[in-house]
Amino acid sequence: MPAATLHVNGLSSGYGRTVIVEDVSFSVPAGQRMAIIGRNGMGKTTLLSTLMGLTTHHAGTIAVEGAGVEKLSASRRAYAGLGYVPQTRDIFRTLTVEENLVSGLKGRAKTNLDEAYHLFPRLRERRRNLGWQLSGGEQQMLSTARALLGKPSVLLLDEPLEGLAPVICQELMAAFTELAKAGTTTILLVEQNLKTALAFAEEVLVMERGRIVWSGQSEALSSEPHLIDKFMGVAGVH
Amino acid sequence: MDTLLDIRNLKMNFGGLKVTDDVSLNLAKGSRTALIGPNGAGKTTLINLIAGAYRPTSGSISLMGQDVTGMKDTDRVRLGLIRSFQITRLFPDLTVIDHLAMAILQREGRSAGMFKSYHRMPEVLDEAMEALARLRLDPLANRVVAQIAYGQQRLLEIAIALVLKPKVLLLDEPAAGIPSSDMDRVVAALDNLPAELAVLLIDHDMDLVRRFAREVIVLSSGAVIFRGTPEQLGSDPRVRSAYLGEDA
Amino acid sequence: MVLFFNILSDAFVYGMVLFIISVGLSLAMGLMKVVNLAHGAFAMIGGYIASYITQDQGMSYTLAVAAAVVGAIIIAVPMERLLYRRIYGTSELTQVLMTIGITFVIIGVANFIFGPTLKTIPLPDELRQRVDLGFRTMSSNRVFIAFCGAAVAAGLWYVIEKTDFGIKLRAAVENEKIAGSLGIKTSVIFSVSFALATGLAAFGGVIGAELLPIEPYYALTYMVMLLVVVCVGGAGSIGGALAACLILGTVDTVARYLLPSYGAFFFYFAVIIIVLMFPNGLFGRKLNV
Amino acid sequence: MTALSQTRAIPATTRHGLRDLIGACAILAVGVGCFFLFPNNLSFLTIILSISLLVMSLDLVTGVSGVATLGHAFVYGAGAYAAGIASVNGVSDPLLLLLLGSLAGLLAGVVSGALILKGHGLSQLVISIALVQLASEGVNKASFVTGGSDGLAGLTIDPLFGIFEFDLWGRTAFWLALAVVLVVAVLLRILVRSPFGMMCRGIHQDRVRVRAMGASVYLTLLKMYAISGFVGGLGGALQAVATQVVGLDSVSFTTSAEALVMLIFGGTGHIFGALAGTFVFMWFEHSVSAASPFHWLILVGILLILVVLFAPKGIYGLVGRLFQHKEV
Amino acid sequence: DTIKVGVIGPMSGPYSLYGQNFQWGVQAYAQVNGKTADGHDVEFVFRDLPGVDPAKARALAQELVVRDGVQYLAGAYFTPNALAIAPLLQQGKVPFVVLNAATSSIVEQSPYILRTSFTMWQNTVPAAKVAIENGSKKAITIVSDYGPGVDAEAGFKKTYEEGGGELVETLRVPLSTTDFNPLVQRIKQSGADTVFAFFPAGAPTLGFMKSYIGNGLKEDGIKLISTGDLLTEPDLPALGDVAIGTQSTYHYSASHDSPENKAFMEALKAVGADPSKVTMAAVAAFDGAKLIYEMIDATDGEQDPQKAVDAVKGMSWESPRGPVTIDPDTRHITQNVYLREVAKEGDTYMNKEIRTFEAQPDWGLEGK
Ligand SMILES: Nc1ncnc2c1ncn2[C@@H]1O[C@H](COP(=O)(O)OP(=O)(O)OP(=O)(O)O)[C@@H](O)[C@H]1O
Ligand SMILES: Nc1ncnc2c1ncn2[C@@H]1O[C@H](COP(=O)(O)OP(=O)(O)OP(=O)(O)O)[C@@H](O)[C@H]1O
Ligand SMILES: [Mg+2]
Ligand SMILES: [Mg+2]
Repeated sequence: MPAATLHVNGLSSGYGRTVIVEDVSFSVPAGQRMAIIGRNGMGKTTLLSTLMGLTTHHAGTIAVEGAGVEKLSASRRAYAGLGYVPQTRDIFRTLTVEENLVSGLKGRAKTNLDEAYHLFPRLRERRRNLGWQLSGGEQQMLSTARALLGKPSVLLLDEPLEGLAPVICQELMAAFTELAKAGTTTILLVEQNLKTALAFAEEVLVMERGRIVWSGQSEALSSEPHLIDKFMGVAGVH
Repeated sequence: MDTLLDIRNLKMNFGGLKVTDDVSLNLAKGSRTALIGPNGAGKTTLINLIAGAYRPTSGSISLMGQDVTGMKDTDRVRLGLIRSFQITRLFPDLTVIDHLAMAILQREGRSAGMFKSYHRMPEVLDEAMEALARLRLDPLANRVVAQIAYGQQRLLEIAIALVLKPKVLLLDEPAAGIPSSDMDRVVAALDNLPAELAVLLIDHDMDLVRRFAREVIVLSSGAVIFRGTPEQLGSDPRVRSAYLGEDA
Repeated sequence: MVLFFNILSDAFVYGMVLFIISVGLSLAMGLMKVVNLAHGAFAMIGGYIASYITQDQGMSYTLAVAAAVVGAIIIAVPMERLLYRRIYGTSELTQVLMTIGITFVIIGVANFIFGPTLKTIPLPDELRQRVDLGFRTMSSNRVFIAFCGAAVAAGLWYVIEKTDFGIKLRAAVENEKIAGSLGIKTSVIFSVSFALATGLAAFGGVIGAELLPIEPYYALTYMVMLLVVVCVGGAGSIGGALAACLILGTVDTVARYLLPSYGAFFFYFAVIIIVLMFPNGLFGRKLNV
Repeated sequence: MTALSQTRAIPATTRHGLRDLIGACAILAVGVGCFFLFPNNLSFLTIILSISLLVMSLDLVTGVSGVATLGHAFVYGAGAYAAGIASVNGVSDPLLLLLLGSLAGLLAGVVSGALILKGHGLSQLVISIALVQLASEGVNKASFVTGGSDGLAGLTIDPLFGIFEFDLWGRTAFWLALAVVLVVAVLLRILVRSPFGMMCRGIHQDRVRVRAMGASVYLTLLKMYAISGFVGGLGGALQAVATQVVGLDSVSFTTSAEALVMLIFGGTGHIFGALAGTFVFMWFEHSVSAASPFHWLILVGILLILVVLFAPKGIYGLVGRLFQHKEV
Repeated sequence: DTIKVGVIGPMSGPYSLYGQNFQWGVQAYAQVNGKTADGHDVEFVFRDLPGVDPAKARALAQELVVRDGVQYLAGAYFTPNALAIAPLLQQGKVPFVVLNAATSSIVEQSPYILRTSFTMWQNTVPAAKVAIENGSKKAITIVSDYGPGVDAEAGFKKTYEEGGGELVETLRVPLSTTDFNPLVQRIKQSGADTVFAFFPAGAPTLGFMKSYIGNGLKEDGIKLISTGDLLTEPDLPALGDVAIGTQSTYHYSASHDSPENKAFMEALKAVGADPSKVTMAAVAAFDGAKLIYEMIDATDGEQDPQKAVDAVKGMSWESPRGPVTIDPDTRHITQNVYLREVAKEGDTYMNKEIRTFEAQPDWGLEGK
């Protein structure tokens, strides 16, 4: 499946009756890289997991390549092309590394596991270990690798760099950029490190209290320190 | 006694994997040391060994001159050896302030009290609120932890460690998941630590490491491959290739 | 010596019966993370169906076994959809409450339909022969039971450990949402595994009816036994369940031979000692740090 | 800073205090109400009250501290038999018997806790089952002191304070039981909120975190087990005093399992839930089994299923939810 | 006026068959003799007590006496429940007719207790006599490890040893036992020529019979003698042909050949009883109801327990089980005990009476 477009319109969602994400609309063209930034607790994670179908959907539409998915179950959305790397990693703790990877294959042959091992050689070394035995960074790699094995056409990444060594971060961001440029996936990235986020993304959404308060080109944001100051509460990017 | 924590020739393996390979290090009073290294290098394991969650296969650990190699983890905590967790470990159904009150009461040896709730102990409440305020978590004081965002949980994890009044503090990636915008809270909290405290900090955020540490130790495949000041770090080729990458 | 083998072979068969009935529960508890106290009730349903088919309808034993398994599954699947689905991933305590409730209802209904007396399932002639084992003769039924136990163990081990189905099941149980986000159809997986566990229970209920007779309170009478065996073996581990059944079956049998009136003491002492030595079960899946 | 903590914390305290007060009043009101509405069911009500002590005691270890147990009748039986045996051997003061029973329960709590806490998760469950089975076999065997399977019947109990007789109408037993339950419930509420109780709740949720704060999980829980044993033993002794019989069923797996069912039914971790669960469940069982002696089991089963479907946090959770709606 | 009678028995649970039998027996009596005794309406109030639960037994009895105002109590399937009720009778001024609980000592607990069922001793002593007469020299007993089992063991031991036999071993097994193979192995090893067995009706009896047959004890010449509890009529179909020829001693068989029993069976059918599920509990309830009617008659509906009990002491009549008498000293029923053999007639299995031990008292109290 090649990269797909993502259209979100009037989306509201939350946990049970509590509404967290309110009236969010945006769209990402196929193969685009978009970053979502915002302070702690502003609803970034909630937005991504709503797209994946893991929270309570209150209103609005989500369309992948034009097809509405907001009524579908998470597994149907996965087959519609969405892939998700959760912030808390959520690898299967009681499964081995290899079993974790197999669980993400979406029916593809097991020979494809090599893709994952190629990206993260560390995982190959640890493939017989149980999930809970992995180091923090290894768990993060596993979570990303597992999502990539499903060949998503829209990839939702929630702070995929947390806990990774700088050298791996660079490699991984390069790999993501590559995937998008090759037209394989559209990427939506939540990232805490502004520098990284702005360097990676073409477009940026800023979230505050569940709403999108700014959106535009990432250059526009980098070149306007007062905007960053306003939304993120720090002066400038160095 | 200037050396608070002294580790000699520590070794440990999981099955065939050497996770800790003859590591020696010491932390003196007031030291600010960063422990960095590639993923899976054995940093968290080292903290687990120091804190007493795992037993080393050989080597010794002493705390303030006392050999603690075989000592129970809880006793080490009582001696003032406190750690935080890389992957947060909190009580999902308790409130934010409950966590701090519990830590304070435990520190003071009052956690066995069976009658008076901490809500009726103004000194405990004040200290807890103050600790929260330092990390700007005070608006969340009465929220249940399961309902606060992940980044906020990370801050709480730090707050608990601080309130236990450590003498030696082991922080495992305290700043992961905290946005650049909020990093100042963490940095401020770390800056405000009592000067005589010895801190060992693991983090992959090199900005934080450079701002915080006076000494850096790099671990790779369980062994120490570098020890020096943050300034020397970028010029070491091994560290560059194993950890930092080229544009660091 | 002959006596020794006599007792050992009795113990072995007894262990195998326990195994066939309890392995489904081990699956449910270890893999699906459901403390299904109603497991014995499904074994009982199987027994009643088989008894009805053979006693009241006069049909063959083979047919009865098949009908019992299919019948139990037909009853179980809607229950899974309507009731069990609501308790996946909730606390064990909630599961205990729900499954005890289900057990009560099944017992009440069975009592209502079949009355409170014992039911038997007449064996076909082939299973009533005596087989010469060299040191003793044994009824062919018992040999058959031992054989079934071995077959079930091997088949299940393959499905759970070697197929993708097993991986998906374990993934779905550990984190249903995330498994869903990876494209795993959790609801199908759950239904199939639940049907499998129930089918095994029914199968065990029928072929073990000689040792654990079918009566309405079957489900409660053997609940403790089933729980104990599963936990001692380590929930979710087929090897563990097999080992636990054989060990505890032997302890129970030998103790009952040597010191009949203190039999239960030995059994439960053995249980406590084994559990203290292997807190995760004999071959339990190690779950957490 | 002081002002800040006070504005936030004081409502919480008063809220708890208020809940305790409401709870205590509710217990008293229900108790007194039952006395006048069902003056002829007093002996049944007394059994409910004594079982509710068992269920509250179970709540301490299971609901609050997260120790799975299906053998808690061990402490209940210890209390009942201690009181029963003492009474057969000439002790006939009711309050003394209650004290003896409680102490026996405490001892049983420490013994079973010491073993059960060695396991975790399912293995705890199994140890607890094995223990209660062993105890029950033991009591059966020791028939020279325990009466074996026939139990101890016809215990003689002196009048309470030398004035109030334990008569056929069971008024004395009822008031005694109500008073005991009231006091215990309030004390346990306080206990659960105390630093010690909070530590136990913490252990329930993440014991690694608790250890990292420097607290010993085993010792803390053992202490809780002792308290729980005391309360459970008190329940057993109360039943012995009130009914003047002690039977093997008081140390059975069945009683343990029923207690657990009633606890979950009521809602775990809040003490009042345990009380409400015992009361509603036993009352329901009693009424339907009188109305339909042959098929009540089905109705009870359906009730349990409905609770899980519509009130997954038990009766107490359901009531709590209703209150919250009003507050909003 | 209406005189209420409280009946406590296992209406639900594993023993519900017997609670049902209580109900059938009582209703059959009312069917035959009308719903009034001496002009007083008699109303039976049933209460469910599924298992051994003395505290609840007491609470139920208390509630029946205090709230429902019953003048008579009846029932009690299990001994501990009966023992728990006994202390209430004096204060409540109610006679209590035990319809099953079979431990001898129950009647000693209160002067207001009468019993129309049986005791373990009563049925076991004839079994031991049969064994001796059949030429048994060495015997072994196997019983469930609870009150009645212990009684049965004692009764057999005493009579068998007095008769010159040698009791080589006594086995007591937990009530929960269902797999009897190791025990049967042990019986085989013991060198006994006869085994006496007692278990409460249900899973253990079936398990024991299967193992007894399956391990070839019968072929090895080890004879089985038991009380009728092992071979209650409702369980016979489950045992099937293997049980044919097995002997037991008991005070009642549904197939007892007498006009009284025929009438009794008819009355049972009329109240909707299933004839294949009739047991000794039904006849005990039938006779118990008779005693209660007599007592109401004697007291003219007044609550005078002493007068009521005195009125039926020594009473004799022809019960469906045969001639019976209420022993004036023990207030227990003296009755015939029959040696029976399992037989099949047409499709139905039955216990065929082949010998009668007449007017057996409760040997348990007799021996004291
Ligand atoms: N399970 C939950 N139930 C109720 N509220 C929740 C739950 N999880 C999160 N919240 C609330 O939803 C809001 C948004 O949380 P979310 O996790 O989406 O934030 P975020 O922007 O991803 O933050 P972070 O940067 O810390 O990851 C927060 O205020 C949080 O308290
Ligand atoms: N209990 C265990 N059993 C087996 N292997 C383990 C266990 N715990 C850790 N490991 C392995 O030991 C190695 C070191 O792990 P550790 O958690 O110490 O790494 P780390 O340096 O903290 O890495 P990260 O930066 O990713 O957190 C990893 O490869 C991990 O998979
Ligand atoms: Mg987030
Ligand atoms: Mg780490």
